[in-house]
Amino acid sequence: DTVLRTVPSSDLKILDPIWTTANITRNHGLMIYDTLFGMDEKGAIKPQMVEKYTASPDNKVWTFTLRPGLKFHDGAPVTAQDVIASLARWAKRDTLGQKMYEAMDSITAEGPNGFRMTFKQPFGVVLDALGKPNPLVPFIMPRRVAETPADKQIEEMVGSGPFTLAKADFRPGDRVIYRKNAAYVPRKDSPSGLAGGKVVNVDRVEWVLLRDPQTQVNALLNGEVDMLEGVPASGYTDMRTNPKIELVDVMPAGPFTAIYNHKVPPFNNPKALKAAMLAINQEAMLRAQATFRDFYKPCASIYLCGSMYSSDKTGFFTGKPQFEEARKLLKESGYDGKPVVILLPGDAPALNKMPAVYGQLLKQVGFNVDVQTTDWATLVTRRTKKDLPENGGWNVFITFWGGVDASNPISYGPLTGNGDKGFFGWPTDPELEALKSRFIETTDLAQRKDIATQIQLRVLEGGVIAPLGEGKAPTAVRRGVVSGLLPSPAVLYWNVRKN
Amino acid sequence: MTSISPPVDTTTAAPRSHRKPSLLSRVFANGAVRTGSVLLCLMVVLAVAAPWLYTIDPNAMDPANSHLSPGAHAEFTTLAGDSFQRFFPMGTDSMGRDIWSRTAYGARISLSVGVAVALGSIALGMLVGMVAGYFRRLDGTIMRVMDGVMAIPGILFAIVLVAVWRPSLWTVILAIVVPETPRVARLVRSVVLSVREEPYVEAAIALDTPAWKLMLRHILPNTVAPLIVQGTFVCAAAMLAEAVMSFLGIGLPSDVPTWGNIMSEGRAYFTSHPSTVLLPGVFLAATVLAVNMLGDGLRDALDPKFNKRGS
Amino acid sequence: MERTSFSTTPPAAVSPCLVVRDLCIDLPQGADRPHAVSGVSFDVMPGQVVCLLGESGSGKSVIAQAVMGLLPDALKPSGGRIEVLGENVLAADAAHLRAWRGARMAMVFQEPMTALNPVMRCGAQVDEMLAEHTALGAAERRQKVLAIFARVKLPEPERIYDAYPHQLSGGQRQRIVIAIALILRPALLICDEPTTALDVTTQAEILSLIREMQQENGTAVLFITHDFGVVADIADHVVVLQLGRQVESGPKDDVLRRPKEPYTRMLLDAVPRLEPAQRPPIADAPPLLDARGVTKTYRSGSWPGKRRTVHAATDVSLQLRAGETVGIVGESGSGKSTVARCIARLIEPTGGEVWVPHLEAQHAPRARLSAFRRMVQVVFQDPNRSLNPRRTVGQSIIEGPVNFGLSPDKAWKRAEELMDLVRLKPEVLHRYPSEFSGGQRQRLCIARALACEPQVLIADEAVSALDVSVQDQILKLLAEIQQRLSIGILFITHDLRVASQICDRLIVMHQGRIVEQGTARDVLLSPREAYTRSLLAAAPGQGYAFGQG
Amino acid sequence: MLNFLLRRGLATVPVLLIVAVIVFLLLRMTPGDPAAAIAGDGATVQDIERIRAQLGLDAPVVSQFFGWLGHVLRGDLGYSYFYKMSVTELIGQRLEPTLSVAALTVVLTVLIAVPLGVLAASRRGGRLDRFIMSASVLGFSVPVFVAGYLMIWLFSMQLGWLPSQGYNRIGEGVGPWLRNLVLPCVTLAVMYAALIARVTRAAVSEALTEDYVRTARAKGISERRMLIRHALANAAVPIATIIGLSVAGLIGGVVVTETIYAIPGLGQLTVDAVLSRDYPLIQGITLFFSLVYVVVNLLVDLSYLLLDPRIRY
Ligand SMILES: Nc1ncnc2c1ncn2[C@@H]1O[C@H](COP(=O)(O)OP(=O)(O)OP(=O)(O)O)[C@@H](O)[C@H]1O
Ligand SMILES: Nc1ncnc2c1ncn2[C@@H]1O[C@H](COP(=O)(O)OP(=O)(O)OP(=O)(O)O)[C@@H](O)[C@H]1O
Ligand SMILES: [Mg+2]
Ligand SMILES: [Mg+2]
Ligand code: NI
Repeated sequence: DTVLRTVPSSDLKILDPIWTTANITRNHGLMIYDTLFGMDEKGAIKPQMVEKYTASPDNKVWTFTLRPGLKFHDGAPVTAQDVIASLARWAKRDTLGQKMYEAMDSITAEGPNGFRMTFKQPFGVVLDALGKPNPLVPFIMPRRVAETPADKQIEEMVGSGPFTLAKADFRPGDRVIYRKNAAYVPRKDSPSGLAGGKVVNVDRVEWVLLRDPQTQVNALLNGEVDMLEGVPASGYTDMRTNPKIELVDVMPAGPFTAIYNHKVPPFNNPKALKAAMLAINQEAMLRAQATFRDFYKPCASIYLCGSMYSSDKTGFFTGKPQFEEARKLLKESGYDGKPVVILLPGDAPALNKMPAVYGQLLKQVGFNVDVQTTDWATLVTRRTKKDLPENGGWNVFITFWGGVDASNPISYGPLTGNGDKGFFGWPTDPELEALKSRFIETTDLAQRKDIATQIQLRVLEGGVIAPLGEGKAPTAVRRGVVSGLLPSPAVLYWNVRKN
Repeated sequence: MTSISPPVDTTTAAPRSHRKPSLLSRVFANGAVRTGSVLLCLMVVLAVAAPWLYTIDPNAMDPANSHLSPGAHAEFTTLAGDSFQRFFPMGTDSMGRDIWSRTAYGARISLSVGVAVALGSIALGMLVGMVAGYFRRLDGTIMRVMDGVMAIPGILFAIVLVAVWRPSLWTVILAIVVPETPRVARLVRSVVLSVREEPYVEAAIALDTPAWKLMLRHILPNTVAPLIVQGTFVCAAAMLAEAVMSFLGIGLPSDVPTWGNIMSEGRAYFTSHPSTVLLPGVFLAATVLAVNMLGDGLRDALDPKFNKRGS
Repeated sequence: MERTSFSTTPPAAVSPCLVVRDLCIDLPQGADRPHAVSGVSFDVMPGQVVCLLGESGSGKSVIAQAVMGLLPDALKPSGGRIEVLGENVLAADAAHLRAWRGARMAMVFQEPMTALNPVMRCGAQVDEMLAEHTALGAAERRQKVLAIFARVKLPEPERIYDAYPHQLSGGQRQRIVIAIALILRPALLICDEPTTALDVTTQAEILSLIREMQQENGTAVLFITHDFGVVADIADHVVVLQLGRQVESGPKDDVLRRPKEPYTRMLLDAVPRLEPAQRPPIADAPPLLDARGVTKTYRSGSWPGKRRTVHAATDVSLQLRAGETVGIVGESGSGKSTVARCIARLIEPTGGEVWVPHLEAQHAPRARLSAFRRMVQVVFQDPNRSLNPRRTVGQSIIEGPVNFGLSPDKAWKRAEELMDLVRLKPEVLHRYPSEFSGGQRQRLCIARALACEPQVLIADEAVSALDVSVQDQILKLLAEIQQRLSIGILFITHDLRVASQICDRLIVMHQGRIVEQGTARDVLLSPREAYTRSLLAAAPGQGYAFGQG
Repeated sequence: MLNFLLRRGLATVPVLLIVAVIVFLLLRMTPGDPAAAIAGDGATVQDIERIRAQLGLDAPVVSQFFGWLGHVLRGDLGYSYFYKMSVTELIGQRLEPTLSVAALTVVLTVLIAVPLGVLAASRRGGRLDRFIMSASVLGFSVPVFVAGYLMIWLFSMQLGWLPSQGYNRIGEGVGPWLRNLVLPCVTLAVMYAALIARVTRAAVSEALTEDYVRTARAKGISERRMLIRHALANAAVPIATIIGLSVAGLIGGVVVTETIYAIPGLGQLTVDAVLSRDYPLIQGITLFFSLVYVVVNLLVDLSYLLLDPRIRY
């Protein structure tokens, strides 16, 4: 038996991939479930469970045929009914899915292997929805499982994916053991990202949870585990020089962003907000958080630098400190000296340094700063509160966003201008929302790019988010032992070999 | 037989009790006490004189100069843009802060945490223990509650309290005080129960001494010696507990330098930069050691059991 | 009655079993005197009992320990010689000493309650001696142990072999200790106050047992006691010590009847007589205090533990008049202290009441307890623990008067006057209890009680812990105070000699009940109850006329 | 005896109830709610509200408490919010590692600490005593994570003798089980041995001042026998007490060691549960810990029966 032992980025707690947006649950879904479509290395959506599909010229009618011979882990064949039930459940939760189902007229089975979607209005992003790599991914489950109400967690772990998970193999907080699904028939084409043939080359994949970064490094160096999904910045020195270790660039980088609360002083005042953004020193903040140059890259664009829509037109925002200007603006804003509360998630090693540095920077500008350490669970609750900071609210928090999502204005969660309905911080900017609508409607790439740049300028001008630069964690494997990792938004375990 | 004044009599007192050396000199005769207090004094000096001991602002950072080794010279540029040459006796941490300055200022916090927890848990435990020991009717109830508190793992308390209020010095102190209190309460209660049976307490009752005076004058002073000893142990334990809380990410925010903080900051770099953990660790261990030695020594010196004559 | 069946002058051919010559043992730096003992010389012949006599702290135990080679580290022998069977103990190494201990010389200690290992069975504790010093097999050893148990008159040796010490009475435990000491038939037996903690009746039995065993084996005995009665009963030879120096030594009758030294004479004079003293009759006034049917049942153990009840006092009635001294005697655990506490209202009796005629009418019920406290004061047994060690004696003494409303200044004045009464200097009020001797502390306790100007004084074993000479002073002091202030005294003691000297009336208690009461003369000279008679019969040194040659 | 057990059993009820109330209240005072944590990073306020309602967190605290208590009385500790597993099952999964660590540590500790404590007591004030005591003070002056890292660095990374992390179930063989336990247990033993050695020393030196030891000396028995059969036997009660406390502590409070050595024990489960606000799990674990505490105390009390014949219940 070849057993691949790998350290996941966090603890897998919830097994229902429709129930939570947690990345780790998505990764779990990718192990045991299959998807209709998959996104390849280049970002193109390719069929996966689907053998062939057609779209009417007006994009109103879509038909799909499943590959023959698809089987769930319990041996039952995958039918159109299973697909319809799974998509229905997914669409209740996923935003894009909701949009799709709103536009949809019907979805019907055509024989055991085919199904058809008809839309009330043209809907161009069907494939983007069905081949979505990021949570929530439309995984295909057996009908009986998919009929679980969307607000209840599923109980049964039966999919049709390349790995299986037995109940006893799920030991939360310790390890999760996936076994090769011998009955899985991969596509014939070569693998690329989430698309192509998912050929499993190991008998077992064990996700071994190691919380302590030092422990992770030790375990890998000692050969007790075969790979780390993400190398902690702290272990980089040890890894880079060690001949036994190979660092592979698998996952794309993602941006760090500062989110301001537009509801309460001082950041309900545009001048104070601008002052705060001018205090940002991306280099210093990134360096403190990620330590090594290879792990981070300053980037003033709100989109991932180098991605399709990124642009260097960033207006006043440069990512470098402009203290003079900031001080002036702060004075003009009539800031009353009340402490600015920055939330720092003490138990999240990937995010726990930036807020401290940002606090120091804001002090330079003249803000009175209160960096409050909380645990992550408190932070995610607290950020939903619109109260004044002294009543349990907040002013600033810093978050990290997946690179794929952050590459276009629609999937980038925090880019909202619809006030209370929008992302935490609740900025109000109808213009921004209008631009976003135009972006969806437009199909011309050049125009889209232009709109994206306009969005970027609006976002920066209005302080919807402040880009703090990007960071990433390479994956580390034992050199000569593990090979075949596929670049993708998530670490994938098919195609991986262990000698 | 007629006179009632035999020779030894109306002389001044104390013809026999070999003049006991004063308590203080007795205590200081103990080697552990001496070593402990000297070491502790050094730490107190470090804490008080931190600003004058070649330190810079413990929060001043230059991420470009992160992880300098101990003894490095570097050009340090603060976030404000000022730059200066500096020698870093203990190197810098992952955010480019001077570890020596943080350690020196950290002494203030760590020592305060230790002392405050010791005082707090003793004050609280004393109150509870006295009430339980003296008012027998409340005893059962109070001690059951104390049992309950003891039965809850301290770490749970710590996390929950820190989450309820945010991590500040006072929360951290309270989070360590609460689990320590029942132990102190038990100690005090047992002393009260045994002292209550002392003839001099009975005599005081016979003299119609009111309850509060009885407590204050006759019972309370007896708890002092064991409590001092207990206090030193609590103090030492508190400094370690603070470090562990920092380790779990629920300690004081990192802009409040404490030894625990500094070490947990550096722990992820233990193999590559062990000094970031070990150097502050030496300070912590030395202080805890000093306090423990003081406690041990005091116990030996204050315990009447070992001062009584051998036979 | 003398027991001198044994020859006091052994034949010269027999060499002494123990020789002590010019023994000098240093005290550590800072002690009140340089030597624990100095210049002590005596011999103990086989079959002879030599008594070491002296006040507390005079060095008796130190000598015993030195002979056993068990001196604490703080004490260093600096001169002289100790020879046991011709070998020098002071020069011997640890291995030799260990081999000699138990086999050649053995020791019986004062406290039978604590001298035995509480977690080891009695049989095993004796067996240890055989296992360590002989090569006998297990069965043989057991036989021997059972035999010695029978010899020391332990009932049911088989049962006791498997019993733990706490399952035995004090007397039985002391028999076990004696069995341990004698099972290897050592040449020398050292007894350090072996009976002080025991009842008179048990004491008498143990003393005769020691005597018997000694005669049987021809053992040499070094016997330490401060009780002159015991000396009179058991000694052949007496050595008198004072502050570590040997004052006088010689055959018992020479020393006890015709002492040469004034110190010895002073001690002898202080020994109370067993015959009741003549006391002036008490006026037939209404009682100050009238206890009626006082009953006390202790309930100990709280839920969820097991409850136990002890009937410590049952239906005890007594009266006390002004100027009168009523004694309560009885063996340990008979309920004397319980009665005292009930009467002083330090504990609430379970039944009965304490009637104080003139308080009932005067005060509102709430103020009554306070008035009662003022009227009734207690002096406790243990002078060392009766004063708060952390307060100056002055503070302790004025506490009562201040509680009763006197200003601290006035209270202090009164305390100074009282110092005169108890024959201490007023300056001592500023000192701490640790700076006083036991006798002085007891006087301070009396002063504290008197400071409240009580009409009733309850003295619970107030002199039991003291040396005869000091005891004598305190008793005289009490008598004098009673005469001056005409207070009623309830005097609790287990010592019949003391009781006979100061009591007008005597109450004998046994197992929580009064078995007999009457005037001291009646009870002591013509006891009606069998229990009283056995108590009297057991008193040591009866009929020995101390200091009257 | 049976009677005693019965009464002790009853006496635990109030303790457990107090614990339940304290923890319940503490949790409900805590900001951060499980719904937000469950919903994940990209969730909206509406999502969170929906999950809250589903978990019944919008009901009044009192009714939540009695609802939960009712279930507990029926032996049902409820389901974890996150794992979709029953709390009992989750605790069950973690029990073996935790008990293994606790058991091995205690055995190790007692084997080291008691002899050292006795030795120190017998040389009280001497050089050996001072050395042992200083070493033991040092033992608990070092934060446990530092000790752990040093141990791993030396024995695992440099010498390669032992694995640096992980846990093998005992079902996979005693050898592998033991290999993984050695380092964590030694790390913990350093601290607990220090504690127990000190208590042993204090108890034995106190016993050495007792009269029965003097009697034993006068018997001329060997030093060893005196120390063990007389002094140590009488010091057993406080030593048993501290061992009991250590066991309770080892079962509930070795989070740091578990983190460093990646042992899937109860301490980790506790921290995870608290950090994610998994209320039923936290409540279940606390109740379990209190039960352990009470049972350990009971066992300690029962051990007194063996150690000291004077004690009768
Ligand atoms: N271990 C010791 N350390 C210091 N001094 C001691 C020690 N043991 C005894 N002494 C001192 O030696 C002197 C003699 O003490 P010892 O115990 O022999 O008196 P004793 O005659 O037996 O008195 P008692 O009747 O009270 O037993 C006293 O002054 C005492 O304080
Ligand atoms: N507080 C208490 N709780 C339970 N039992 C007690 C208590 N005090 C005394 N006793 C018991 O009551 C009985 C009488 O005790 P008490 O102290 O009155 O005797 P005593 O005659 O004064 O004895 P001694 O001469 O030893 O002082 C004894 O059996 C004792 O064990
Ligand atoms: Mg003596
Ligand atoms: Mg008594
Ligand atoms: Ni006597």
